[in-house]
Amino acid sequence: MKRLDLIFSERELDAIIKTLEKANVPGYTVMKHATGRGPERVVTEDMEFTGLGANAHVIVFCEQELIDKMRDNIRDDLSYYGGVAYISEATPL
Amino acid sequence: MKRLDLIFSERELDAIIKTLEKANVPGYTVMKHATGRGPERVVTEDMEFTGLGANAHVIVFCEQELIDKMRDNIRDDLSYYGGVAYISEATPL
Amino acid sequence: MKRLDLIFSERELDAIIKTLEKANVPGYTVMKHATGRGPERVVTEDMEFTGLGANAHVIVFCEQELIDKMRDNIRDDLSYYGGVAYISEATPL
Amino acid sequence: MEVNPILQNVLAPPVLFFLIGAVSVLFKSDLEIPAPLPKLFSLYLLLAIGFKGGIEIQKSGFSDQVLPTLSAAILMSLLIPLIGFLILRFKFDVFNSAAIAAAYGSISAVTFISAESFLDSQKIAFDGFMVGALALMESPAIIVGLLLVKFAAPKNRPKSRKMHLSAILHESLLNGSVYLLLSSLIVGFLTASSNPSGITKMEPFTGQLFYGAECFFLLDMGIVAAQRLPRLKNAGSFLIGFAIFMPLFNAFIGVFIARFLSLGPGNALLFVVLCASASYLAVPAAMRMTVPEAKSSYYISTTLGLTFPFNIVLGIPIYMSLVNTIIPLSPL
Amino acid sequence: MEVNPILQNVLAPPVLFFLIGAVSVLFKSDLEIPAPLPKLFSLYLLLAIGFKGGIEIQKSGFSDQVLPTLSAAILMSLLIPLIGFLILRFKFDVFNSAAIAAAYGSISAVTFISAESFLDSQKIAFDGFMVGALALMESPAIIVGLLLVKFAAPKNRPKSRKMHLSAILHESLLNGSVYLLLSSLIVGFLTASSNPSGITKMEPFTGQLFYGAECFFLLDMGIVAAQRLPRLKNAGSFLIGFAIFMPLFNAFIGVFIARFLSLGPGNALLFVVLCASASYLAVPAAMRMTVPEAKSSYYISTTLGLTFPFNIVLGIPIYMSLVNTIIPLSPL
Amino acid sequence: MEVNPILQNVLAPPVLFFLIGAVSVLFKSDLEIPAPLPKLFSLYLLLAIGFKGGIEIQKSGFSDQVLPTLSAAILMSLLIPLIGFLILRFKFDVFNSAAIAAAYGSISAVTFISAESFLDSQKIAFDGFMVGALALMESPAIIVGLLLVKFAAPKNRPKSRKMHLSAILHESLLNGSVYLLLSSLIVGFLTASSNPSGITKMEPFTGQLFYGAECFFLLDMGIVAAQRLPRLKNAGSFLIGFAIFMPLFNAFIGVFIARFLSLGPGNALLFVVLCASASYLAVPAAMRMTVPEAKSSYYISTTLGLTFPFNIVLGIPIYMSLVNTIIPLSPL
Ligand SMILES: Nc1ncnc2c1ncn2[C@@H]1O[C@H](COP(=O)(O)O)[C@@H](O)[C@H]1O
Ligand SMILES: Nc1ncnc2c1ncn2[C@@H]1O[C@H](COP(=O)(O)O)[C@@H](O)[C@H]1O
Ligand SMILES: Nc1ncnc2c1ncn2[C@@H]1O[C@H](COP(=O)(O)O)[C@@H](O)[C@H]1O
Ligand code: NA
Ligand code: NA
Ligand code: NA
Repeated sequence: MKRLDLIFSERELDAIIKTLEKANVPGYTVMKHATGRGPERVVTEDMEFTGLGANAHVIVFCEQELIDKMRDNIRDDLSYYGGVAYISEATPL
Repeated sequence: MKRLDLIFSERELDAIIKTLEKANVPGYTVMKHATGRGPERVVTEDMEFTGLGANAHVIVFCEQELIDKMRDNIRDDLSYYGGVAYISEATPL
Repeated sequence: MKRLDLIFSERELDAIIKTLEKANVPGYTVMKHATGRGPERVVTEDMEFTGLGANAHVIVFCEQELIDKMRDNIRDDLSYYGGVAYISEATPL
Repeated sequence: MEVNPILQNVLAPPVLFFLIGAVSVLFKSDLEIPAPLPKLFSLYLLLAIGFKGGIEIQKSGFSDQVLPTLSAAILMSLLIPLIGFLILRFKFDVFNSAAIAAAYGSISAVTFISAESFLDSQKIAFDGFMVGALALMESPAIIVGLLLVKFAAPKNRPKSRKMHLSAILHESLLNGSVYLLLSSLIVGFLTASSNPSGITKMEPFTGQLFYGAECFFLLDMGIVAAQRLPRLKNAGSFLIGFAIFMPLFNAFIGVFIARFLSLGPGNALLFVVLCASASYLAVPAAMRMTVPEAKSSYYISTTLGLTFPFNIVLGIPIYMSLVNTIIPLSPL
Repeated sequence: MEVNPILQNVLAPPVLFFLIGAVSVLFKSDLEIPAPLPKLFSLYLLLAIGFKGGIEIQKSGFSDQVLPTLSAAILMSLLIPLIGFLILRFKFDVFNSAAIAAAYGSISAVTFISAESFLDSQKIAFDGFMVGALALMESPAIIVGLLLVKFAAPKNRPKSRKMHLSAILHESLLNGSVYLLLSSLIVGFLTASSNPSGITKMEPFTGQLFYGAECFFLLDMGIVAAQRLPRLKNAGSFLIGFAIFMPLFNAFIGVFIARFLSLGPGNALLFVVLCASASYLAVPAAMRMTVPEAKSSYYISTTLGLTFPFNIVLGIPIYMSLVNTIIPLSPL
Repeated sequence: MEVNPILQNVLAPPVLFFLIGAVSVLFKSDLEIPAPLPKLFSLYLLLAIGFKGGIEIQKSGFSDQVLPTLSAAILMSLLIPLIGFLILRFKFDVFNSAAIAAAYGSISAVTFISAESFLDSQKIAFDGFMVGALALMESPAIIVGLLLVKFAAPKNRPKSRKMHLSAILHESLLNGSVYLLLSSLIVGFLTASSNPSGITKMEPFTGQLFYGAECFFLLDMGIVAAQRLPRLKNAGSFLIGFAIFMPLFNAFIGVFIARFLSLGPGNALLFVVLCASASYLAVPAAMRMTVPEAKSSYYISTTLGLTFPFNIVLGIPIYMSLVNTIIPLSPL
């Protein structure tokens, strides 16, 4: 099993979830209110009241093949608005 | 060292922490307000005001043997209410 | 690529971010409001109103060499106030 | 039934804000009231309802009507889950039937408030002790629901899930929202009886602010309800029908009991609304903990996505017409 | 221009709390208003402004001045982004220029409120329908900004980013803060026309509480603005100059239009403030979604870090002097 | 000492809500006020106390009693930590002793508010300038605590932890809650002196709402205190004894100073309560940053889990009796 970590602006959450659902992932977890900084040195804060909002951190545990299936779509989503995606190994308990 | 990721309904948090404490883990971290969807396609939201609440994401860094010790209890906890548990490798800095 | 997980008191966030920036990490993500317990068995809660506050969970995806560069500074930061740091493998999507 | 009262109901700020919230979802606006702000308003409303109710009960004392009304309220909250369970069993297993039925036996405090606002705007009097009925109707339905599970569940239910009476009582009486309402009621009662100046000092918070906070909360409820509604599709038409039929059915029984109790039109409407409303706070929270076999999307989507909006927008004026029609009839 | 009105403005609670917030950042105090509490106050303020504005518009009806003023308001919110765009293009690409220009064409509701508070403290009358101008000036600038991107963007913009008119309208009219303000205005209007008792019941929430909530929100705005200010350094002196020059320039045009419309000094100040203020809610949110090429730090740091504090602290009394100087001149 | 005032104190809404919160933990109810809502109320209370205090001080001016009282307040906040430190050193190391002692030298604003509410309900007058004493007593104890660490800490303390005077002043004066209280006091003062209409406009927010918000916050404090109480077991009976003995001891010194200053019963009670109360906001936050060697569970569990509830429920009426007994005695 793999673990996929996606971090991107909260406002793109719907698009990413649509991508995940289309690939039929077994599940996913969303943590909102993440803040941070990316390679373009833009600091994202939790300024929800401005409508800008913070980042979302999405974790997906799934098989490699699913990740291969989603790769292009996720890269597309992230290339549009920015964000990062990393894969690591994970074993079910 | 191992890293154990547990994701489950916030309302089960006390039971899980009891399991962790019983196994004498060196520590744990809890992140509340996680939302998500599991294999049964039930979407968990952060509807705290209804008392349903969201998911908790618990991270434990510990030795493999501790995980082996807790495995059955955690599986029990999660089988009752649902949730996921994954193990990965981690090295202390 | 590596993934570095740092968990420590929110009040030390500025110091840790300074350390990260000095090492020129490509980016980082901060999740606040984490709670937990460490080896000294002190339970950290989200008692923001007391000014004590909760923990922050910082994730950094970066190269091993950067981690080597930051190691001493991060250990210093964490030895002062407590907290944990773990490294694991991660592959960009 | 005239259309006027429905329009009048819809044109009051609380209902308008509810509709605004619902429409924002329809139009895909990104209007959002992020957690835990809705919790602030729900805690506030429970505290304020309880506090003001306690004062009213202390003031009015236990008149002739109080005891029979409260008894009838408890009776209804025991009866409705049983009826609901029988109906739901045609389609659902024991777990889902019990959980949904319990929700309909219990009450929605915000629906109750909305009915009070409606009566206010119609200048129809009602008594403060009806808040006592509200408080007393929350828990019994949970107990019935859990007992139904305890006795009707398949024998192979895992041992860990066998419920003890103590757990049932705990879930029904110490659930956060039940506890806050009940204990605020006691605080109100004690304040009124031994510290009347405390009432004046609380008034701006629990009294004057109430209507606005209700509007704000209903704005969020509109968003939440409209997000929930589409999920009902998966639940099937039986459950959709149930979510409309059951409140009407309960209202119908309720109005005859109200007549039997000789309640005035204001109290009668509140009694009917208590019967017709369904819980989306206490019951779901309790069921999530004790009956994980039941699908939370069923009991939440019906109560929050359909029954609640129905009651708020159409139900209350319909029940008022019902009350105005049935109550004045020659005595039973 | 006397210094008195500036000092008077600065010594009012809202501005003092704003300064307290800013100074706390300067002194590295750990004073913080954690998310989502600022959102609570921003939602509340929009709801209350809209609601009260709707009531006022219903009460005052559509007098002679209303239509010309509202038309002029819309005109300004179409014109300012175009002017701003031309200026900004000297230094920035199409994306950044359009996004920043749109922010200056739109408005800041809190600046508007502060101007109302200033008028109150100076006992200068103004009309409720000016809230209509506020509501109407939010969206057009977004539309202009997005059209500028649509037509002026380099031809090699990726296909996925080609904007459709429907998306443009969606972002400009259904953005959370625009939607809440507009719909609360409608609720206020409907309440005033068909349910006047609702006004009295809302008054403690939307009326009495307003000033204090404004102070609390400005405390946070002070913190946020002061955190943003240093980032302007990276933006360069051109943008810093723009963030001060543009509101003054817009105010100058605005005051002549106000004179042409024969607005009284109160309405004139509000009109000028609408022209001079820049959006840090609706526009950034819309631009973040539709023009990701623009640096959010540019349009947020200028509006929030510089233009907003400038308007709150110095701008409003300066514009008042401008109004007092220009308006009474012999007719154009 | 009669039992009446204790009962009367307990039967006031703020104390009742505190008890409700505590009992909910005892009964394992899942009632919860999720973060950051408690922060909203604590920020609000500090802002409102400060603002109203500033107005009162401006109104009353600096009468004969003001300066001696404020000086005595500062003196006590310097003295108490020293006494506390000496006592605590019997059992604890320098770090823990200094941190706990500093907490008892500083004050708890909510205890102060509760004493004011108690005086109100007893119709005993007190002066607005006592808020000045509250504000002035927050910081000195932090300074004393940190100086104790600086000079008494083992010589092998790592270099990085050597404290500079500037850091000590920063932590004591710019801590979020200290800063907000002090600066709101200044805002209140300035508003009263140069913009009196601002007072009226703030009144619904900072005045009318206050009592209810206090109740809501105390509900949460009850929950938090009751969650903390069991952890005291690990701290040992010495610390448990200290958490009750120290406020009584401080109250005793305080009442004699109040008598020496010829304070009226209202001001005397407030003075005594300031001496007897312990900080769970500013001091813990400062100690956490600067003395990480001290166990936060010690200084938080004692102040929040024991001393705070003791003062709120029993302490205030006990101190009132003390004041009523000692103050009227023949002059010293
Ligand atoms: N190297 C990284 N490690 C951890 N988080 C990152 C990294 N790079 C970017 N992020 C996160 O992704 C968000 C969006 O990144 P970007 O679009 O590059 O600004 C940032 O705000 C961070 O929260
Ligand atoms: N494959 C997965 N990857 C990430 N999170 C998951 C996954 N499956 C379940 N979860 C999380 O676990 C929670 C409970 O899952 P369940 O009990 O299966 O509904 C979900 O709401 C998700 O937050
Ligand atoms: N073994 C662990 N696994 C996960 N989180 C930990 C672990 N140890 C410590 N932590 C986290 O680090 C925080 C600070 O730890 P400490 O300074 O040891 O009290 C704790 O509150 C936990 O959130
Ligand atoms: Na019911
Ligand atoms: Na403008
Ligand atoms: Na003290």
